[in-house]
Amino acid sequence: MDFEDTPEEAAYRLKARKWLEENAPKNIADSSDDEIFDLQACKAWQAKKSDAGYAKITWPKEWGGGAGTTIQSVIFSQEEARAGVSSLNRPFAISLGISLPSVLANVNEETQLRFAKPGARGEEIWCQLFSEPSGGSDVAGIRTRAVKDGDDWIINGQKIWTSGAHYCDYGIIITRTNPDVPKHAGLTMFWVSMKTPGIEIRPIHQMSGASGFNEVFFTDVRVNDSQRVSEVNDGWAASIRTLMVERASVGGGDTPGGSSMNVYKLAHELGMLDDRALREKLADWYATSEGLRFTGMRMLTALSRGQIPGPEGSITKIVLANLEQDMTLQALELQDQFGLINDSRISPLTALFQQSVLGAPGMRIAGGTDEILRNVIAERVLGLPGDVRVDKTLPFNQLPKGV
Amino acid sequence: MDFEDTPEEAAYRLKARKWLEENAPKNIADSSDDEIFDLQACKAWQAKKSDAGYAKITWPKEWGGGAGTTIQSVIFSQEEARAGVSSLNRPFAISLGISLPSVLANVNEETQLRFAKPGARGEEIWCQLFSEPSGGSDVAGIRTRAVKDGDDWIINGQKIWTSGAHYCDYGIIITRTNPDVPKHAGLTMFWVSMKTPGIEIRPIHQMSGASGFNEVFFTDVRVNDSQRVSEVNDGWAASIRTLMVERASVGGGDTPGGSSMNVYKLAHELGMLDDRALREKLADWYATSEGLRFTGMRMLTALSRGQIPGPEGSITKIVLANLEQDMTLQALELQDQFGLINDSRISPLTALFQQSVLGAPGMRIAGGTDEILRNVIAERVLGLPGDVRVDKTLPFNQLPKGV
Amino acid sequence: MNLDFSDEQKQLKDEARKFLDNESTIARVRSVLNDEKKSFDEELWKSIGAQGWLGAAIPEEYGGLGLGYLELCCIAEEIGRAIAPAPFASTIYFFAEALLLAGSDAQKKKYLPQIASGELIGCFAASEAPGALTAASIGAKVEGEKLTGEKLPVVDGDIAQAAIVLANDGGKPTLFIVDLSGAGVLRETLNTIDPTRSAAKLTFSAASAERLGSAGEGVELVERILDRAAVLIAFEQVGGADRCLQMAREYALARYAFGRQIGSYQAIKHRLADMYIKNVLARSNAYYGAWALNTNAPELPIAAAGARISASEAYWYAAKENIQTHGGMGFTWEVDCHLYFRRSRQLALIAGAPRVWKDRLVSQLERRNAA
Amino acid sequence: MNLDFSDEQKQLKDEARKFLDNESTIARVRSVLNDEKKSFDEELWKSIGAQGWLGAAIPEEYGGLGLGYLELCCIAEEIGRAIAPAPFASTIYFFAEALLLAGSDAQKKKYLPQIASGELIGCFAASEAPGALTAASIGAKVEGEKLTGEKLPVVDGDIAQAAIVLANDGGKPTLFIVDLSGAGVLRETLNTIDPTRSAAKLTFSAASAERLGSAGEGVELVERILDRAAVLIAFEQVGGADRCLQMAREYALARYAFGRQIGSYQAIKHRLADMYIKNVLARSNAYYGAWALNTNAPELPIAAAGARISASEAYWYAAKENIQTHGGMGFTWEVDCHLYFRRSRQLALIAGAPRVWKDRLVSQLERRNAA
Repeated sequence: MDFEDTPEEAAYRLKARKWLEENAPKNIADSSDDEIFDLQACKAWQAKKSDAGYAKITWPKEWGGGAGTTIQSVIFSQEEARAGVSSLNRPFAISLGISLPSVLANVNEETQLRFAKPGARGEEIWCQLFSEPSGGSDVAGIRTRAVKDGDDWIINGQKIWTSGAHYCDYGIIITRTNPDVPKHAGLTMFWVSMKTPGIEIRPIHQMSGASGFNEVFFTDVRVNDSQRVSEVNDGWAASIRTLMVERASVGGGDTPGGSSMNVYKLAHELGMLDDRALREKLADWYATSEGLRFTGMRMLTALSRGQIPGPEGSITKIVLANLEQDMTLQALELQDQFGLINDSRISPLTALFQQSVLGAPGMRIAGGTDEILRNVIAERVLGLPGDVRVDKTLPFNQLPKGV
Repeated sequence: MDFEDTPEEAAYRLKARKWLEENAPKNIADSSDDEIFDLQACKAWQAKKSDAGYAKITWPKEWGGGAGTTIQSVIFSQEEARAGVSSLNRPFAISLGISLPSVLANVNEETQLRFAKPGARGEEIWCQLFSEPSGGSDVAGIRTRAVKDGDDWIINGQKIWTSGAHYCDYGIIITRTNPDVPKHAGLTMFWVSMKTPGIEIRPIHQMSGASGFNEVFFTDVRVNDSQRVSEVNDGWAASIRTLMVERASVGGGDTPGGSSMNVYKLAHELGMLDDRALREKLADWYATSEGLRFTGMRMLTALSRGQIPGPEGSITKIVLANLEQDMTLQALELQDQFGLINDSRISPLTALFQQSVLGAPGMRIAGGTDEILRNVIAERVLGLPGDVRVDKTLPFNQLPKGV
Repeated sequence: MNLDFSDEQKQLKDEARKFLDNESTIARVRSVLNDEKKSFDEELWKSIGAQGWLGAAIPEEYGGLGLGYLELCCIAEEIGRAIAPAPFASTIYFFAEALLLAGSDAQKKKYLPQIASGELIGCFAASEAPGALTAASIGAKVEGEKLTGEKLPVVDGDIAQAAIVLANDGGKPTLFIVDLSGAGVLRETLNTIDPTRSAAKLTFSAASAERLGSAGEGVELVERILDRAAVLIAFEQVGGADRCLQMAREYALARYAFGRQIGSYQAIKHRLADMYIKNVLARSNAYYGAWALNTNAPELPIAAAGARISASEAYWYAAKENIQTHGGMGFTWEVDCHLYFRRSRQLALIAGAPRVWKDRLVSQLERRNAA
Repeated sequence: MNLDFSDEQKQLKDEARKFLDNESTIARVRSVLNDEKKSFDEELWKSIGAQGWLGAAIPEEYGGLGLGYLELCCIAEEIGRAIAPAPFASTIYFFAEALLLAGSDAQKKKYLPQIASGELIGCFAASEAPGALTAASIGAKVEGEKLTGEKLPVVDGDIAQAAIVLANDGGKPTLFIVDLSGAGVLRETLNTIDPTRSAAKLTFSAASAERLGSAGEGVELVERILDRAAVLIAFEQVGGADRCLQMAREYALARYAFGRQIGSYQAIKHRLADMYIKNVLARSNAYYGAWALNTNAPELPIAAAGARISASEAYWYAAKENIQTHGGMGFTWEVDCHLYFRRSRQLALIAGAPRVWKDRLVSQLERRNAA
């Protein structure tokens, strides 16, 4: 056991580091807010990376990728973080992590060649149009309709929780094309230009003040049958692959103790590190954060050995979100009445945790709720039986519906 | 708001206290172990109470009761505790709290008169023969069969978790009389003498060392149709009433802080009360214990006002059991390596908590598991829908079965 | 045994609930949330005053109704359930209670009738920094009846006409009444976690200050005021936590996933059962606090701590799990869950964090056991 | 990145598991549980010795296999999974480690080969009372190479031939090796929470004692031994916790209630998911501990604390919720759940309670941050 690169990895890292030193933009404004970035600067950097084989490293060269391995992709990310340019990747995270891979996995070579390279270069950005207000965790409960009209399909309905819809060029959408069969059987997937007439985008205001998610309304939006990504009424299998990508993560912070050390610093500043009640909690948080970090390293170890990582990564998001909620609660309490103040001029430390305490509830929900993630671990990892399902056999339009 | 008796209650209390001072046995050996008592002394005291109207106070005089109210019954219990004779009630707790009331609620007047008075006087003790190994939380999953044979029924099967079976005279048993219909529809209830040939009792050894529960085996046990307590195949409704009695409780300790004060005393003795980590936990435990105590008082208030107590008492057991598990864990930890030692000569304080740490897992299960109690609160108190049931329509003998 | 409210008190509570359902609507709460310049709902405050609630526990001789604290607890629960955007706690639980505890007859006669009539909003300015209040930690001081120093956060400090201020008088912590409309008072509204309840930083530069109680009695009085306020705030918390459970329950019944009401899944129903459990414990502890407050029992410090610890835990759990039960909509601005989440934090912090109260509770147990 | 065991190490682990499946059967564990006079399974101990495991991390020059600590971690995990009723931890993690850390060459030559060959059972006797070890808290003392005092609880103290004892030497805490078969040693077996692992009270009256390490170095050496033992015990805990999850899973699949496998209910499946989560965190922390132990890294104290905290939490949760998943049968003597529950407490307490380790961890963070 060690934490070293293999000789090949070390050579790759050295090359990447050197390239970054020579090419990476300096003095990127460092915002902790995922929604803040300079889109043009990001696009310029993405194109430059693509030319050098550092954009979407695991893709083939003809797709604008690097023809590399997953571990190389991880190494390059680490080096980007070291060079302080990670935030330039923000607009492409979903596009290149989820949406475009889903499209490319399901279309013919011609369409692949049309979309892959502009996507890898950041010239075209893709969003994901899956969730709906009535669906939530029940992702297959799609009500957005697509109705055939000659060579076209007419889409009507509403999507929600679409990140970055306002700056995206294309989207991958799942629609209901047959409501008379059980719900998983009547879905079809399309790609759609976000400039198509009839698409309206409205940002969602979150309790934390953030508004990176959007509602996207479709009113008589016309797409050609050539934009179909799945077979007619067979979109569910394709979308499942996408969800698996979304819910997995190789995670945990990169620094020892992760964000538990922010609470440590707060307590240090308040002169409260002697408080044994806090010390016990800090130790628990630290050990949990480290457990996630080392779990991530175990996943990387598998990649480095050319193996497929085990299912352990499935614990990351649920642990992180609940840890965050617990820590920020306590961080406010540590400051007593001052914990109220959400004003960085008066109490910079508090304002930091104030934001997190308002953000944590969303973390426990977005990208798979605690409950769904526990189901996934129990069913897919531990092999326990699924819940009794009443929605697998009834036609979709006969299922009971609520709000 | 106050904690005082009404004038009527005060008068009753005074009378009871006086009677106890004059009549209660002195110097009862005080064991904290529910299984330890002197049966003959208990029976003698019970008979004496019955003569004076203090046994089963809410029952009519002709049943050996006191023709009194529930609140009078509570007051007398408090006074018995004050007089140090509560432990003499131990052998009758289930007999008079659950089993016999279930019988009496379902039989004709003649049978009532036959059994009520000897039961109230403690001359005859009743046990409850409901649970089965394959049933568990699914109480209706009864496999013990009763088959009609002329005027008799022949019972074969196994019951479990029967408290006090070895000293009980009678039992109330639920059996399956029709396996070809859905499971709630084929049950019948009988009373049975524990001396009937074919009944064998084996104590269950628990992890805590206790053995108050028993397995009871029935091999061709013959009961007369006159011993039938319910209509044929209609025993479920009667047993539901019994379970409701069992799962409700007016509880919480009688002293401020309940058993959280045991941990307080331990910490005091160890000189660890300054530990803020412990202080925070102690405060939580104390507040929780007090919350239960005051919840009990709110139930008593309703009784005192002649009202039916609300559903709040349903929280008592689940809270107590989990509190106990948490507290005893921490109490062992407080003693570091000494927490290992289960030897009252060397470490009397530890040995106390050692016993509790081994007993707490059973508390979370016996008399309704945490999970069943949460179901009950969610469904009966909050009115949430039940789970999807696959066992309500299929004939019992077609249901899938496991271990 | 009589640990419950009387029928009359329950009726008062029902009426308060109906009144606030109409007057403290979510639209009103949001009008304060969304308007940075609005610190409270003035119309609501006036209508609360018109109900006579402000004088519920103020004796008749000082212009109140003289009903008592049990009635005030009933109103507090409904204020909490309605997350009313009004300076009720600051004015009644803190300002009025300070006067009732330590005021001279003249002081009571001057201020209490103004409070009862709704003319005067009061606030309580003890905090300057996180941590315990001691002579050494208090920077504010009074010399020659002139107050100098900073106080923050002061709940409702930006809208109150008068404040109770803790300051050193010749090095001894002492309470003072300060007219905030007088000279030498600078107010600055603070952003807080709950914009529906305002808070301010107050800076005093030789502001006129009138002593309340004896010199050197300040810290002890603050503790006694906090004990009393903690019980009343616990009722607000119980009301809010109850409302969260009700919201979660309604949503769990109305929302379907995988063809079933989400309330039929154990993950949801067991969580709601846990909410119920915590709410029952909190309510029972609050009732004991109400008794102790109403009878001024020696048990009040323990009862207040138990009520505050239990109610803070219940409201936190109910507020965060109400969001979780609502799923994606739960963390949006447009759905109301976050209003209760914010208020749960505000109420848990304004009278000292639960961690501080846990320590206080054990200290009280030590005192009791030593006695 | 290479935070995992090698293929060879994994193979060793598989073999160890198979071996213990056959040799450390539940029947054997129960034979120790049910026989008050039996402190360990001697036959099992001999067969473990015959495998060479006792010398896994003992250098070849002292009669060991000299494989290393990663191999020992693999074996420890399987010992834990099998809840083996044998003095493996006392002899290897404590006694042998103390010698390797502080022993003279002569001492190593004398004792280590006996350990590796299975001839010698060792134990570790530092504790006398709850609380921190300091010169003032240690009652045992050595004068003229003669030890007097009491030690308890000493795991395996009733069956060991030799003990490492912490005692004051001229007022300075120092470690000593004591031959327990010599004069002046009284042993008394103690009842403990886990009868499958024995413990004793040792009373020394002028027993011969041989100094281990320098005088005054005792407390520091104990800390270093505990760091090393904590990592190895964490692997035992991870193995035990994994076994509990496996048992709960099997029962959840086999048991039906209301016509369905109980594993199809969210109350059960989400609990098992939580077990899995804690077990993964514990395993990952243990791996980091293994690396630090194996490389003798400066991070060892932090890594050991993290591993112990995480593994203790995981095993506690898995052991108690395994019982809960088994329902009524879970808390009977005849079903095996309680064996793991007992062992989870034994392992969490023998090297100092998690609460002590939490403090140690934060102290280490303070040290690191100050540097």
